[in-house]
Amino acid sequence: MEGIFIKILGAFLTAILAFVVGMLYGGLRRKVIARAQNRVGPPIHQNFLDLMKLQAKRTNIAHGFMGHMAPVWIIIAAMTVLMFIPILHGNLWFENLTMKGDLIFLLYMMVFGSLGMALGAGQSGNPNSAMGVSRGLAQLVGFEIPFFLALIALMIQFNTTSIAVLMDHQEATGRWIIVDNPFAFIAALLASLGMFRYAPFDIVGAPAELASGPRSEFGGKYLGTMMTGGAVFAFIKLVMYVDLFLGGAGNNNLEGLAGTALGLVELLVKTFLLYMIPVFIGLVTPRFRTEQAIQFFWKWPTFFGILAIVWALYKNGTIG
Amino acid sequence: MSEIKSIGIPTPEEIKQAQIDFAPRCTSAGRVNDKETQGMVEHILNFARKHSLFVVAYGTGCGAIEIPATMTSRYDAERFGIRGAATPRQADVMLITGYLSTKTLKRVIRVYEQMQDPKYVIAFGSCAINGGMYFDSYNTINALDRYLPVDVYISGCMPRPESVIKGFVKLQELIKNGNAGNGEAYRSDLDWYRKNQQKVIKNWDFPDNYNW
Amino acid sequence: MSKLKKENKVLDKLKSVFNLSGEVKRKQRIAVKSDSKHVSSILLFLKNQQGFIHLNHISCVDWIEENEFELVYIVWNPKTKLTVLVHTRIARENPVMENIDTIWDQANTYEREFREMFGIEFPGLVAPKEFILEDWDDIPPMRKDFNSQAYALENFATRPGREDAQDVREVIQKRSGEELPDFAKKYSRD
Amino acid sequence: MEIIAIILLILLVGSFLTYFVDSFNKKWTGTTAFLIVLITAGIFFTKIKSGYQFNFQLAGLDLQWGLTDYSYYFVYIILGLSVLALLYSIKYMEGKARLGYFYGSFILTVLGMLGVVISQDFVSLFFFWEIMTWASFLLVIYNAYYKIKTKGIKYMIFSAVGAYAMFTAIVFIHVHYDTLLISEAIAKGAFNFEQYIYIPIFLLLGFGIKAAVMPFHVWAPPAYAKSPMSFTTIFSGAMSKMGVFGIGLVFTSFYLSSNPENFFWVRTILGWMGGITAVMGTIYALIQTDAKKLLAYSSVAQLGYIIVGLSTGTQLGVMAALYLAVIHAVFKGALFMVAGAVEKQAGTTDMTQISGLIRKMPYTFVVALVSIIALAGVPPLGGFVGKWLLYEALITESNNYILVVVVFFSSTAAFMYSYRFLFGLFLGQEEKETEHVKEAPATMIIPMIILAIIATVAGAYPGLIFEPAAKAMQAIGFQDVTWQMSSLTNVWGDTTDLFLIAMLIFAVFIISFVFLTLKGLKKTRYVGTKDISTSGELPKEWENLTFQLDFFKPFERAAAPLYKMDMNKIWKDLGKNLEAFFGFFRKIYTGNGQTYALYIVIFLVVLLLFRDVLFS
Repeated sequence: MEGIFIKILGAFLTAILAFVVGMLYGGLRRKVIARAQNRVGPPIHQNFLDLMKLQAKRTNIAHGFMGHMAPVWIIIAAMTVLMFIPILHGNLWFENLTMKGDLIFLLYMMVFGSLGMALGAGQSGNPNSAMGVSRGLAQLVGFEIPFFLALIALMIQFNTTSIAVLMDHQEATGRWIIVDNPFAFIAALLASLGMFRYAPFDIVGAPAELASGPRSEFGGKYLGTMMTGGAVFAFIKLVMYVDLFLGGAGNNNLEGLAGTALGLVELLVKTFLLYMIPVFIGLVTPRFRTEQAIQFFWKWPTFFGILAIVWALYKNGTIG
Repeated sequence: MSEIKSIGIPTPEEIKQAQIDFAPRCTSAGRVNDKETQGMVEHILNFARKHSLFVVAYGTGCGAIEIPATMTSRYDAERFGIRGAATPRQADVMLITGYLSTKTLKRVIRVYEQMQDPKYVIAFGSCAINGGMYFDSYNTINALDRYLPVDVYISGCMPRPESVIKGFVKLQELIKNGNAGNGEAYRSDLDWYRKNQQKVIKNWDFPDNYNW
Repeated sequence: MSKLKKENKVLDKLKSVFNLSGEVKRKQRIAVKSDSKHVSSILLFLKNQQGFIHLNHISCVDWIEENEFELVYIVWNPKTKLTVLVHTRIARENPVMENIDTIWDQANTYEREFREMFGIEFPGLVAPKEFILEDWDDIPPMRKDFNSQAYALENFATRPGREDAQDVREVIQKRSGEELPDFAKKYSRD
Repeated sequence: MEIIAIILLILLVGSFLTYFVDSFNKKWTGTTAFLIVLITAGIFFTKIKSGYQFNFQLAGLDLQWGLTDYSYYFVYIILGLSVLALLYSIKYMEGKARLGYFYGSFILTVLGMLGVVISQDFVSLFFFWEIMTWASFLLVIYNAYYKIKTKGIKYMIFSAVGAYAMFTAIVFIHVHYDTLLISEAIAKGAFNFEQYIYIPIFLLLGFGIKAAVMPFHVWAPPAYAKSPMSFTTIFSGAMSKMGVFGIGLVFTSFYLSSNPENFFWVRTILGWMGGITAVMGTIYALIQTDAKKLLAYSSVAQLGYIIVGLSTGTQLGVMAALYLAVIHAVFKGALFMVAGAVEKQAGTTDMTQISGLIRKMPYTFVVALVSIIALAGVPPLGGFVGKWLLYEALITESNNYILVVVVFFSSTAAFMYSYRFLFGLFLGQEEKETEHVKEAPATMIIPMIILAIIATVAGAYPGLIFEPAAKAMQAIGFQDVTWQMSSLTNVWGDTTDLFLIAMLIFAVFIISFVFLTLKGLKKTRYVGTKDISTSGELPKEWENLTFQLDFFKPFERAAAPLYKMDMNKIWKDLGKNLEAFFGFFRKIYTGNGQTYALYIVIFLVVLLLFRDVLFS
């Protein structure tokens, strides 16, 4: 009974943490971009204000049932994936359902939200939305390939498909996977650029040409809920990468609250540094067309992905 | 050939009639959160609204060129939480950046009605205030607030980015006091607005039910 | 006049074929005046025989005193760099002019504009009725007998505070002390 | 009389009975057919258990009919789907011509499929296989009754080639092993690739053509799209599984040996053929504008997954194949029914013609949504389980890392056509042309909903399908097949708890849905699809706001090299070349007696010259 209580409370804590950190990172990104452009920029908590304002809109519009449901899919996907990703390694509160789902499941669950939102956007009847969805899905096929290659490389190198076991391995050996298989990290990192949909891969919701694409008919509470889901998703992706390649967080010997706090700080530092990579790349790059984006993903990231598999097989002793 | 009408300086009667026509339509009585009545929650929400203004810039006239300057590095409107929105559904503030031809007015009305409450309108320049140099043009409306409730006017021809930001700050002040956002007033006074709009837009083909 | 040899040659050629008056305005510029009936023939002749393959512009002027519209077709020969202006006048009442968008496609745009702004009909012009204006139900606004200010005052109520809005002509007159010309007086507010 | 013979007799008599009922009263044809198959299914599932056998002699041949767990597994698909499809047909086929012809052939097809799975000897297998093929051919040309030459020709040619291949194999088995019983042939190692390699190759060819494996898939998309939708449900859902059934049988001796080195090259080639089938089917599905064609190409792709699963030969892989066989029958059956319902109600399934049916056909849309999520393999519905098993089999057990990427590419690209199907028919602008459309009748909705419920339940409790599948696997040579009710485990011990996932998704769904609905409930308005932000412009009646044509043009441009390979063209070229080739041989027969005399002389000379080589 107590275990269930801790689980539920832990789930809430995780959700709140993901929400707050995700929103703050979003604000931070805006701030960083502003500073890079020699501006003052909005305050870091700007995204909270935006969200509050959107939720406080007095009237709302929905184009039917799927339109109404669109943010629900995103929240479902975000919360489900969050529950299956280890936030802190071996921490009672932030463990959630880590051992109950593996990487293949996470891979599929992560597209759940996009697909649901695509359906909602489709019902609005706005041609811009449909166009954005068409581009988004095409781009998805682009970046999923190198990402999947990187994941396979990890799976066959460490003989597991579970993200928690990968973390255990990193703690046991004291070596991050980025050292063990650097090519997988490169492939996954390049894929993550597409996943974050920042420039140069932001054609899906390009405001100037598609009127923000799939989101163009959503306002008020719908847009606000989508923003929440998006923020949680940003956090999820970062934590996933940290868990997979950067050793995860919370591998300290401290007991109790101090250990958790130290782990969280470690997590924040790692995710922040990782987050800055797509942000800075987005800062200095223009925009790819969809086919260019796909072809990019099928070129270098896929090459690195295959290299990662070869490396994994070599390390594994299967070849060489 | 139609008769050439003689027109001169308006008579005092005409001015009186015009003053009746231009009586402020959107008073604080129509608003939902006045400063006196607003509670704690509404106060906090107003704080959020004030600092998060998503702008749909309806780039009419010459003011459209001031918007990029306002938004980008030099004047950086984003530090006030002002940010461009791609569609009216996501937007809070509509900017009318200059003269409005009757053809554009129709679209502007539609955009305004597609925005979600609370929604604000900022009008730029003398053209939007009283017609400006287009006061005698056959296709440019003279006073925007006969057709849409306007929250803030920014005078000038055109207002420079500093003035634009001043206008935004004024709007923030109004929002904080609960004096901005006339969507409800527009709805309650719809007959009067519709009458004026239909006088200008001859071929009225909007849907019967009010879409907002 | 040896300098304007090219120009005169074209003008002579035109005069020999058509019944028109014209002159060489200056270097590379020839102006001819013709009856409205012959304009399309002249243009076709210029295009096919003389190499004036480009239609620069068509303009329309409302000569209200003479109760006529003047249309000017400006065509250009890219080889000889000559420009020919074909002037023609049509009656102001029920103005009809021949459609030339079969000769140059871009004439279509100008003709739509004239139809809308001056009320000149071009039989056989295939284009949507509305071009720049929307739902216009008054007399065409570019005609000089259309009083824009009166229309504006009637349709778009003037905000109080614009009482000082003055006629530019009167202000100029007052400042300079010059007498207004007759044609301007006709449209003066008094 | 044996019960199995009675069942087949009921179907045979029922087939003719339906045909005659149609001549008396057209209204009762569909119902009669439905009742006949329902009764058959009832008798079958109550009276016949797995392990049943019936031996008899006919014309001096030892024939054996019976059911192993493996064939029983396929009976579930055949009879279950047939009953639902016939219930659906009653209203779907209403008002169409030649109903007796349709239902008669339909029941005959069911008879053929049932016969194929109960046959335990090659003679009856071939016999029933032909009944199934020809009866289904009659249905393929149903819509093109007067244009048989052009429409059904591809299906006929490929089926004939498959049948010849199979017949050759059967003859060789009889020659080399002196048996006609399948179990004996397996026991004697007739399907082994070591000895007489052409026997299994010919058999695989025969079965592979029915399963629409890569180079032989060209018949499938037009045949699926052209036949009436209620039959395509069976055609794609059950009949293509007969090919899978056969391939499983051929591989049985490999499964029995449980040595991964066995048949390595054959399996690799077959696996790659399956993988390429999946990719080609998928990328051609996503450029279709007709929903039926889209589903047809998608069927080809899905069968590719099943072939990949079978060819791995590992426990998870074969489990994936068997699971996918059922779940594909379920969701693709439902989707073809959806397409049929749309075709019946709106008159067409061309996605450039219709859109925005969601408000008019809500139940159909829900079924389509559930089935599409299952097809895309997104949790928590049944399709995900199949995908999971397949990937884990390829990664953890068969170590085929490149093939898994190919399969993954195909299944990611499947998101695109899944979305396209839903968007094209149900979402998007509500145009005036579709205003008259109404929801389909209840007897069409009910079978769809049943299938959708199966797809949903299979997501949380895949064990319901694993149980018979595990038994079936044991029947074809696997030992100790493990499975759990609602969780998946691979050989490395990593689990995915599906029940937990389903519950979590359900809980989050309820919470967020209630929050989103209740918040500002009164101030939330539902508007039509014309009320969209089009830069302030009021959309006119005649304005086209539907984005349907060239939907995935960017992807097409990016993947242009893939589209250059067109199997249809290759076959056509082959046909032309063959014609030219045989044309050359025809020239030998000049009709001149002297030429023939010369030939004889040349022949004799050759014999003389090479006699040492030839007769030594």
